[in-house]
Parts: sequence; C-alpha cells; structure tokens
Amino acid sequence: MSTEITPEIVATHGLKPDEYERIQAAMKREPNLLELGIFSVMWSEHCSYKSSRKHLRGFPTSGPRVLQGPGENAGVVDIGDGLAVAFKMESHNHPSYIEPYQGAATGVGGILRDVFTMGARPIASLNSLRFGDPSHPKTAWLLEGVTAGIAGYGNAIGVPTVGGEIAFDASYNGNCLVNAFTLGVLPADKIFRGNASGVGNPVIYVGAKTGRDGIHGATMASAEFDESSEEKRPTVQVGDPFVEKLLLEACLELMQTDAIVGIQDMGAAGLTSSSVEMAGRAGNGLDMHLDRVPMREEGMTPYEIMLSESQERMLIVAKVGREKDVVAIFEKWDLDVAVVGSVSDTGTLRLFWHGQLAAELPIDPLTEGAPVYDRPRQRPADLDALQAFDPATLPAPADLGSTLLQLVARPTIASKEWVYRQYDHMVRLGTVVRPGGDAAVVRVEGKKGVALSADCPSRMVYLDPYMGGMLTVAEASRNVSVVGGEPIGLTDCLNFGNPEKPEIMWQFAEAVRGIADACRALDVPVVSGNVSLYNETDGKGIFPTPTCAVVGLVPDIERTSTTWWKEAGHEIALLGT
Amino acid sequence: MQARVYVTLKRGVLDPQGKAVALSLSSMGFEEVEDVRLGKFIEVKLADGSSPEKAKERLTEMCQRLLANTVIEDYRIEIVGA
Amino acid sequence: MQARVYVTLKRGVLDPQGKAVALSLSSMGFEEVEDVRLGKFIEVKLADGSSPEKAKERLTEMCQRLLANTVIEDYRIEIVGA
Amino acid sequence: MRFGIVVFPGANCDHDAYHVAKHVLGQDARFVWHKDRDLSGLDCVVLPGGFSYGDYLRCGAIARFSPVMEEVVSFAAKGGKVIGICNGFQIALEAGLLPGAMLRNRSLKFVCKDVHLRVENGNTPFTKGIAEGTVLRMPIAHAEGNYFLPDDELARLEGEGRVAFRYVDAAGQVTDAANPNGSRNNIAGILNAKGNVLGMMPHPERLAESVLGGEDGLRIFEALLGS
Ligand SMILES: Nc1ncnc2c1ncn2[C@@H]1O[C@H](COP(=O)(O)OP(=O)(O)O)[C@@H](O)[C@H]1O
Repeated sequence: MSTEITPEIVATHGLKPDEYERIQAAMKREPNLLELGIFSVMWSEHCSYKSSRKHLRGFPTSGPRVLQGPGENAGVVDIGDGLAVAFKMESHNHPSYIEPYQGAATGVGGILRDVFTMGARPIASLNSLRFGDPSHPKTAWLLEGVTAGIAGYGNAIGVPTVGGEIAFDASYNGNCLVNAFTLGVLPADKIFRGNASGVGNPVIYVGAKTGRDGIHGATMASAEFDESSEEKRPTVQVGDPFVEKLLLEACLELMQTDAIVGIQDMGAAGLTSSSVEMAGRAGNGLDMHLDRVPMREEGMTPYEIMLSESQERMLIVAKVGREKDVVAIFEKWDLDVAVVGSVSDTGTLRLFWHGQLAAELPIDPLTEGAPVYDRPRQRPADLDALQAFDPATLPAPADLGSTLLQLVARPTIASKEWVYRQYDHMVRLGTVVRPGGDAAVVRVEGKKGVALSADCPSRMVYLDPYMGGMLTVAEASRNVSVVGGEPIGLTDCLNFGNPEKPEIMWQFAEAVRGIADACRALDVPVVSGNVSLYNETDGKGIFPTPTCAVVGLVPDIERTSTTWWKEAGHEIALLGT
Repeated sequence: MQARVYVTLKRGVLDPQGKAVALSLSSMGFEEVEDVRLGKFIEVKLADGSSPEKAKERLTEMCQRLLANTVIEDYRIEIVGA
Repeated sequence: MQARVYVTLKRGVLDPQGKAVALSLSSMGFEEVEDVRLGKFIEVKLADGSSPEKAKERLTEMCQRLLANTVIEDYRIEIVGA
Repeated sequence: MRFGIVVFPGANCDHDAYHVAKHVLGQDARFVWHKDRDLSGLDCVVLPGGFSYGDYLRCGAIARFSPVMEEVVSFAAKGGKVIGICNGFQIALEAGLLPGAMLRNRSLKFVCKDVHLRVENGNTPFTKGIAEGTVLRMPIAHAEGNYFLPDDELARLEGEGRVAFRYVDAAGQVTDAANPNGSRNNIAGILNAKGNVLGMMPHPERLAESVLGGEDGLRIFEALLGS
C-alpha cells in the first residue's frame, strides 16, 4: 500500500484534479491507493449522482401510498390489505455492450437483489432495450446475446419476465441500452433497509465468494467509451443465477426471523458501496477485516476485494449474539457466510488486513459530501431546425397499403414475440395478462394484482426533451390504465450521453422536468430510479432515453382487458384526440 | 481433415457450472476432486484440399469470430488427420 | 494431478447445436466446414497421492455416474501431469 | 390425497405445484426438502419444474443425486405415484425412473408458450377419465425438452402404450410444426412400465385456474384424485 499517488493514478481512477484536492482536504492527508480506490468508486457518477442529483430533487417522491421513496435499494408502495410492492429499474448498458449475455444477465441479477434486500419476494420483471440500426454489424449479436442473457438469468431464478420494450435506432449503434426492472411483494410493515445501526452489531458477508470480477466496472460505467475500450476489456462479471436463487431463498428465510437490522446487496462497486452506504444511512462507522472475506482466487489484495464486482453477494448487519442464526440459514442453503466486522461509533470506515489497519476513511465525505455539480446547460443549436420541420410537407404515400406493411415490418414496431417467447413469463402462476399487449397484469394475492409497463418514446425526447419526458410518463401510465390498473408509482432509468456537454445536460434537465411535471399531474410518485450517463461512443451520444416503468394497482384481476379483437360483430370505438 | 477446438474459461473468470459439478462430485464420495472447470470440445470436419497451416489459420478466425467468446474464453486448436 | 474428460454425443444422436454452428460458420464464409459436433471438455483437478491407474478408474466412475449421460454421450479420459 | 413436492435447490415451480395441490384442489400438500428422506404418508410425489442446480452440466444430472431421490425411487418401486414436470421429468430421466434423455431444443432457444397435447393413453392414474385423443392446451417453458430414445427402445415404448402425451396441432394432428422442440415422435410425456410414474415437459399446474387463461392442466390432477 505504499504506491505513490501520481496525477496519472488519479486520472485512471476517473477523478478530476480538483476532486482529488477535495479528497485530500477531507482526509487531511494523502490517501493511499486503497482509499483512493474507494473514493473513486463512491464519487463516480454511478454511485454519487453528482451531475444529476440537483435535478432529481424536482421529482415528486411522496404520497399517501409511498412507504419508501428514492434512496434505498428499491422504492416501496402500499397496495392495501397489509401488502406492499417494492420495485426499481436499473441500467446495465456498458457491461452489456462489452459482453451482451453476461452483461444483461448480471443486470437482471442486480435488480433482483435490489428488490429482495427490501424483504420482498420478486414476482415479475420487465426490461427496456435499445439497439443500433438493424443492419449494423453488431446489432444482431447484441440483440441475441442480451435477450439470451435476460432469459438465462430470469428463467433460471424463476421470476417471470412479463413485458418490456425494444427499439432500434442508429444512435445506439455503439451503445446499446439494457434497463431491467423487477417488482416484489412484501408485508407493508416489514420493510428491510440498508442500515448499519446499533454500535457493536456484527457485519456479515453472505453469498458467493469474491473474485477479481469487473474491478473498476463502476468507474468504467461512468466514463465515455472510445475505440480502445473494446481492447481494454476488464474482467467481465459472470452471473450465477443458481447461487442467486439460493441467496434469495436464504435471505427471505432470514427475514422471517428478527436477527438482522440491515441488509444491502453488493451491486456495482460491491463491498465498497454497500458498507459505506449502510454506515452513512445510520450515521455510524464500520470496522471490517478484509482477510475474512470469502475469496475465490489466491493472492487477492484489499484493493481488489473492496472494488470487486463479483455477483450474488450481500452485506448484513445482524443483532449482537444472533450471528449463529444467520450462519445456520446460509449454511443450510450451501452459501458462503462470514462475520467480517462490526458497527462502530467512529463515523469512519476502517479496513484491516491481517490485523493491520489498511485504510481509514471518514464516511461523510464519501456519501453526503460527494461532489454535486450544477453543470452548464444549453439548448442544442440545431433543435429549432428540427422542430420546425412539418411532417405535413411530406408527400402522401402512393400506396397506403404497402406503406402500412412496411411500417409494421419495422423491427421497432413489429411483434416482439421472438423475444418474449424466450422468457419464462408464466412461472409463479401469476401472469394474468401475458406479454404482447399494452401492459402485463400479475396476480399479487387473491384478486389483487399489479399492471406493469416500461416505456420511452426516445425520438420524442430527442426532439423535445420536456414534452418527451411528459409523454414517457403518459405512455407508461396509459398502458397500465388500459388493462385495468390505477397508476400508483413510477421508477425510472435515465439514459443520457455525456453530462459534461451542456447540450446533453440541458436534455437531461428538461426531460427530468417533464417527467416530474407529468408525475405531479397524474399523481404518480417517483419512488426509485437510476441514472446512466456517458452513453456515448466516439463523441456521439444516444437519443436521450429516460425510460419510465409505471406500476398500477388492479383491484380485481378478473376484470382486466386485453388488446386483441374478441369476436366478429363487436363494435369498435376510437377514443381520445 | 479434422480439427478439434478446446474452449475454456479464462483464468479468474467464475465458472458456476464447474463449481456445482465439483461440489456434487465430492458429496458423492469423490473427495479427491479439488476443482472442476467446464469447457467446450468442438470437432470440426473440414473439406480436404487445404494445408494444415492454412486450416489452422481459418480455425483461428472461426474461434475469434464465433466459436469462442474471447472476452471470457481462451481456445486451443488441434489439426488432426491431415 | 489433473484429468481431462471429453464428453461427446454418440454417433446417431442428433446434435442441434453442432448443426447450428456449422450452418453459421458456412454462412460466414467458411465453406470448407462440413460438419461440427459440440461436446464438453471437463478439467478435473485431483488431490495428489494416487496412481494414474487408480485415478483413471475413479474418473471412469465419475463419468458413468455424473459427467456423462451414457444414453446419449460417450466419454474419453486423459490423465495428465501425474 | 396427500401430495409431497420435492424442493431441490434451484427448483422454481415447487410453490406452483404446491399452490395447485393445496389451494386449487384443496388437497393435503407438503414440501419435502431434497436432503430429507421422509416420504411417509404421501400418495403422490411431485418432482417440480425449475432449474435444479442451475441445470449445470446437464438438466437434472446433479439433482438426481439428492438424498431424497433414493427414497423417490423406492417409493415408485412400491407403486407410489410420481409426476415429474419439466425439470422434474429431466431429473426422473437422469435417475432412471424413466427411459431416455433430453437434448437441446432444435431451435436452441428457451421456449415459453402454450402448446396442444393429445392424450395417448387414457388408462393411467394421470389420465383416467380423459378420453384418448382428447386435445389439451398446456404451457411449455424449457430449453431442453427434445426427447431422445434410441430406435429399438422407442419402438418398445410406443408398443407398450407408454407415450402419455404427444404434441399436436389444435386439431389433434401430429405434425412437425406442432413439435416445439424436436422430440422424437412428438413425445411430450411418458410413463414407466408400471404406469405409476409420469414425466412430462408441459406444465399442467400453469393452466389450472381460469383467471390464468385456462383449466386444462387441472384435468391431470383431477384424474389423479379419481384414481
Ligand atoms: N424486451 C422485452 N421483454 C419482454 N417483452 C417485451 C419486450 N419488448 C417488447 N415486449 C412485449 O411485446 C409487446 C409489444 O411491445 P412494443 O411493440 O414495444 O409495444 P408498444 O409499441 O405497445 O409499446 C408488449 O407486450 C411488450 O411487453
């Protein structure tokens, strides 16, 4: 740990020189490499939301049904009769572009963990996908890999994938989007949170062993791609849905006891973000002995252990003296489990390596004290010209019939049956309205169900981000309501280009404003979400894609509607404008 | 001519299948099993008429483009019965 | 000690994966590909202390019981680095 | 009737089978942990669908070594009824309860959709009261349901009337287009020689309530109750 911190090392950690100065000020000394690594992860766009946070504050996040808003692993909304649903959407864009199968698979695995850490049993998943032009040489490979990865993970773990959306456009040629959504059910009065409270409580590591997977993935996801990133290929994380299924069952079994006080999944940024965030929420400190972490490979360093993105792992804070209850359950499910540390009142994260102090960081600067930027914004110069275009000036098609056929053959519009046939969309005996319509309906309990839809008209957002943001909320809400659901909550995944470009930042702020205003108008609170920036390759950004998933409450699953014509002779009415 | 391709996971890449097989073998009483890694064994039958060198070159291209996922896998090629 | 196990589909058992790989290879321009068969390549690391003969015997048992499904698959065992 | 649903690590249709047995049919049902050996008092053991041991190596290959499987084999030998659904069918094949093996679907893809089955043998505990030739709609959800048996054994299986269900089109015709995975002779489900063990790739438990789109699957369970 005696590596000298040079400007190059700072730069390879994705930190700007002024950010490094702030780190020195917060530490009141030079950080060592391990400490720098932890700062770089916590201050990455992915964990700190440093470019977006200011704007996200505009979302309406409360309401009579909201039991947990943004800030936890997933949002939770009350659905009555003592039940609640937890849901969230997350991106896995960059990993999926590098290795589509594993990238998409681990994206599904990650969002599932976010939901079951809240104490909820996952009952349905959605996904929203964007690929490049169908004729681009990589598109078919990405599409096949991503859908197979979603199927491979979701089918194996036994959570039905009941819907989603897919669109193709050249703006995604070098940067596909993979957004995964999961919803779970839990008792309204038994929500688990990522909270390291109770000084002296043991910190327990459970799940799979730690390997050198995806080290620096979280910082990679926050940096723009260039030609060489395909060369630099970091060690890709490989998902193990079988272990995740065991982890799911073991966690839910553990949650039936009263042995634990807090739990958080190790997503991107693994042990670093889970430990720091749990301590931060409780205003406590943590001591951890990294040599006690179950390891898959020999010769791993504290730096690698803290930054590893190995999948299917969780961090638990248990009540003092209840360690053995936790250990017994995880051993029953053949999972690794190790007491790695304890909660302290120091307000610092102290990491030990074979008894030696290897890092000591104040928690606050890592979480609350992370940079927040009000980045410059500017309306794109070409927008006026784009908006001035009047489609009515286009000549009418000579043959409407053949134009219609061409339209429905466009991959973005054509049936997505090829995709959802590969997803087990029926497991768990809940799928009342299957994929293929406007929204899926899934039974929760008795006659109660939820309607789910994820949407984003990204071209509209490109042409008018504010209006496009509103239309996104409107479309998802409409899809939910036409099957019989009352929209009760929304989660988003905001996929944009490089926020350091004023035009992109403007798109972002406008789209967020549009989403917020539409949510207010429709009375749909935003309870969770995710931001994915730097979706650019060689300076070319994607269409702004603020995907929204809306959850609707269906009071009676026997009263839903589907899209197809039912019988000859029925009357057809056209509603709306 | 016949080629054999062995595709294996790169060192350090998690092998969920191998892990499960190793566990199951040792619980079946094969305690001597310390580790299992699962890979692919691909037999490719080629039209005659080309040299083993040329064939190896072509096979390398096939591996790079289709047979192996070089992000996480290594491959080895053997040309037999030339 | 290390063992390598090659598991292949029996002749006469249709190999849908191999067929698909062969098709895509030839459509990618590798016209010389006449046939592809996909099998498994299993590397087993064994604790030291036993003879290669004994190891082979144990491996045969592992194959019969778990590693191969003899209704559809054949296997071949190689003991290396004894 | 008392159902026991085996819980293998990685199984994910265990709760579904339980729900149908207990809540839809109102029968007695309990889970049996894969490391337990107690099958006492059970009339029917269900090997449920899912991904036992992640389906690693081969579907069902590892699960069949679970301690409970020894008991299931002797339970079947004593005439107890066993139904293996999807992954449970694969496990039953690996365990030797039923003949044959599964290959990858010829499409190489996982496929989840409703298919039509024709009842080929109405004289089994699982089909009693359903006329031969009846066409049932039932979902499939698998990547390896391409049933294989060598020629001579296949002829014997057919000759002994041990094909329980075949994939057909809506009109009940055996066609290649109606074969969703490439199974030999469009086979969707088979019986052991004594007729008390059924393995089937389609999921009868998935269409057992009208709110989920149909009740054809329930008929298999109802036949069991009446047997
Ligand atoms: N990635 C996907 N995963 C699962 N289902 C999908 C996916 N993409 C589309 N679908 C399903 O296909 C149907 C049609 O999708 P799409 O054409 O995008 O719908 P719409 O145009 O109505 O938004 C919907 O029911 C949707 O849920």
